[in-house]
Amino acid sequence: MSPRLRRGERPFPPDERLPEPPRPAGLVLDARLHLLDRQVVDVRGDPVAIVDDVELEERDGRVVATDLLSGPVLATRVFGGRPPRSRWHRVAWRHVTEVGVVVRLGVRGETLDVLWVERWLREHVVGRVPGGRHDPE
Amino acid sequence: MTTRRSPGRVAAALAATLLVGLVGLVGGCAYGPSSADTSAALTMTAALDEAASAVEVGLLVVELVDTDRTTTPVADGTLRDALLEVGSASGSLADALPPRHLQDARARALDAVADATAALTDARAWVNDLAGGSAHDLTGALSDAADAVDAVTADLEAAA
Amino acid sequence: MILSDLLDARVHDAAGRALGFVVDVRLVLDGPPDGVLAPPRLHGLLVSPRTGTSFLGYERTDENAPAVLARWFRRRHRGTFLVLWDDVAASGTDEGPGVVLRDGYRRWDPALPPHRGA
Amino acid sequence: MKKFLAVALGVLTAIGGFVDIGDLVTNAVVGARFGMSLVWVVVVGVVGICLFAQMSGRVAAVSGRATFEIIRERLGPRVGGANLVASFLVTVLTLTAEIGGIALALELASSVERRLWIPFAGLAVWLVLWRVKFSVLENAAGLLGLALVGFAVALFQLGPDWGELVAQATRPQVPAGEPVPTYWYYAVALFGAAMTPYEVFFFSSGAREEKWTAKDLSVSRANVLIGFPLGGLLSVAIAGCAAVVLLPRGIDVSTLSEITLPVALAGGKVLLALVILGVVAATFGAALETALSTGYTLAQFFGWSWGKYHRPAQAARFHTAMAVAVLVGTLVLLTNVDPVAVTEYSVVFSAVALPLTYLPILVVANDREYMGDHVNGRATNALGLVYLVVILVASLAAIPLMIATGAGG
Repeated sequence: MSPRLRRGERPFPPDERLPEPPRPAGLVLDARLHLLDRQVVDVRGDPVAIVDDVELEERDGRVVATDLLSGPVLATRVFGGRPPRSRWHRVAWRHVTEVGVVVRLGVRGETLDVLWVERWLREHVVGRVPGGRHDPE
Repeated sequence: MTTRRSPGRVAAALAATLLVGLVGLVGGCAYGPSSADTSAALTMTAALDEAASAVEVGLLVVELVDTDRTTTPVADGTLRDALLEVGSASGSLADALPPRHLQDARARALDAVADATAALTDARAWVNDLAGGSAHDLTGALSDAADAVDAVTADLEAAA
Repeated sequence: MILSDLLDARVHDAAGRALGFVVDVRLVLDGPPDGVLAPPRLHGLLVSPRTGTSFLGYERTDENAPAVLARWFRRRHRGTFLVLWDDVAASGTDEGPGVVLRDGYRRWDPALPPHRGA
Repeated sequence: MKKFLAVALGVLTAIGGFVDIGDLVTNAVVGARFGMSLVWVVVVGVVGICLFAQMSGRVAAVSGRATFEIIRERLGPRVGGANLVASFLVTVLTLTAEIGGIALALELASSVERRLWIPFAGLAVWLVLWRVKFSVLENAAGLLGLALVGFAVALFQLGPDWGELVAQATRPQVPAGEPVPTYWYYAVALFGAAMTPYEVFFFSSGAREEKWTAKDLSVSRANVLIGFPLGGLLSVAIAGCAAVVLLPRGIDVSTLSEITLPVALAGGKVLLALVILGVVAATFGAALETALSTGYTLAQFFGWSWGKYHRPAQAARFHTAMAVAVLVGTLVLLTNVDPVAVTEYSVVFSAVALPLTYLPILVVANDREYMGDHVNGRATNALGLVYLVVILVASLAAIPLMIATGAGG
């Protein structure tokens, strides 16, 4: 069971009709519903990472998302806690070109540091086994 | 103010589980002194069933080889599997600790399974062309072993 | 700050009354573009009396099928409301106080605007 | 014409690919113990896998999202991660069983001991994953697996009392001498054998491998709706052979060699050789599918680059994961565990792990953001909900039944 308020402690009647909020001018995203845990693909459509978390920052009195995070932050979303800032792998929001069923980037994944494990395995293991760099037949 | 699952409920669930477990244990013992007999008899009949199944496999393989319907590797592999089964049956029989009045039945069960093992090894030698004899003789030996196994099984079921 | 600092955090009003948990964070892409898209601005928090199972999305969209599932998940999230970020007085990052709303905050209907624009 | 060929090829590979070591062993065990009285479970399982594969294939073709991407996105990292652990373990267990099945079948074909075949089988599986194109791999394994039709031929040649078999199947009863929980335990096992999670991971990821779009939906639907039921008939034939030959003799199936006895009796050496070839092909094909599925699930959960359409170096983590899974399966078998026993556990745990994979697909198949006009119809949703209940019940009952019956004892 996930945490919840007990029935008697709920401050408001559950079936109350609430007013419609002021309609904002731009695209509306609910982070969990539309952004978190979605696949990030690069400009060619190759998978880069999953949006494991999002970094927010205060700018001119507004709080905005600056980077998508991936890697060790996943473990802390599962088990709780918070990884040290030095271990966040970031993809800057300015690379994002589209948020739909996937999050699309305008750059090649190769240029991003989130892919270091993939690159390491390619250089040191998979690429060295005969046939590793050939198309399947 | 918030509950992760109130301790009261956890305790209740634990208590319920324990209770069910206890009832199961007591229920299991409710047969009284005869329960040990029953369990030994059950172990032994299960082992005899396994041996009976293996002997039937042997009979079928001999028939298939005799009518040239199977290959030597398949026949050999099948008999080896059957031999593993009688081996395991004999192990379970030896391992059981039946009460006094079932000791005689256990001895006969071990004999029957030993006969089955011998008949199956003969069949395997014959299949691999390492022994003479006819399919008829082998079938006879296997059938006798099957009868012996069945007889002990019937006795055990009557006694239990 | 990262999103998971906010998600699942406890929400209280200024008087210390527990209101529920942050089940989602509403972002709006308005303002000047950063690259191709505007950076998502933190618009508000969705607060529900219970956490978890907010993932299926039924509670805030007009998806209705299969009806039995949609009804069940909606029922579980009755009482969810939206508060705007301007109404948030403090958001502690650690176990501390969680999110505290300012006096006179307003609760809004949590449904997403029907057309998400593009 | 081209479309007809595509459907024909797809149907044939679906039939040949349907039966794996799980179906083979479970159906033979059940046939030898319960006759045809559990055939209804195969029917329930086949309808279920048709529904599930069809939905996941449609989601993959229309939205481009394979099953585990959907699971991660809808269930989040915690529940999705728990599902990943469960599904991954079950798939590795199934992979182990399939590699064992290859070794057992080769042992029968050659009389070289199976322990010597195990490393060879593992290596062959890895080599094919490493070098062979997806379409070749899928079609070759499926077509060779068709040799299992030998079981159906055998059943006809045995000339059973069809009326009796049909009566057993249509008026199912728990046979005398078999405890009721054992009957239900094997019902769950058969259901798990027909509806293994890896089939869905493979099917939906395969749609991406072959770059399906909404235009391919009719072909894929035909493959599933014709191929899987025919594959199910093959399963029933395996149970039928066991029911006709092994049940009356009191033979309990615990080895692969016993499963082939009815075939030899009915069709002699030629049919026997054909069926052994079919077993090798079917288990080999399923070993490839399960190994790929281990890679698919991990890669899709963590957002790695995946797929056989890449060179291995372009999907380095995906290929590393598969190689490790094959290695683990091979090493487990080398400890001398009985592959048939591994199979029996793998099908039951498949049933346990299914609900968390099924629910997100059912939900997303109704989401217009993903599916546009291709959302589920009313009939599909009605059936989908019925199966949600069936899958939940089977999953919850599996472990208690396993304990109560001593795994079928």
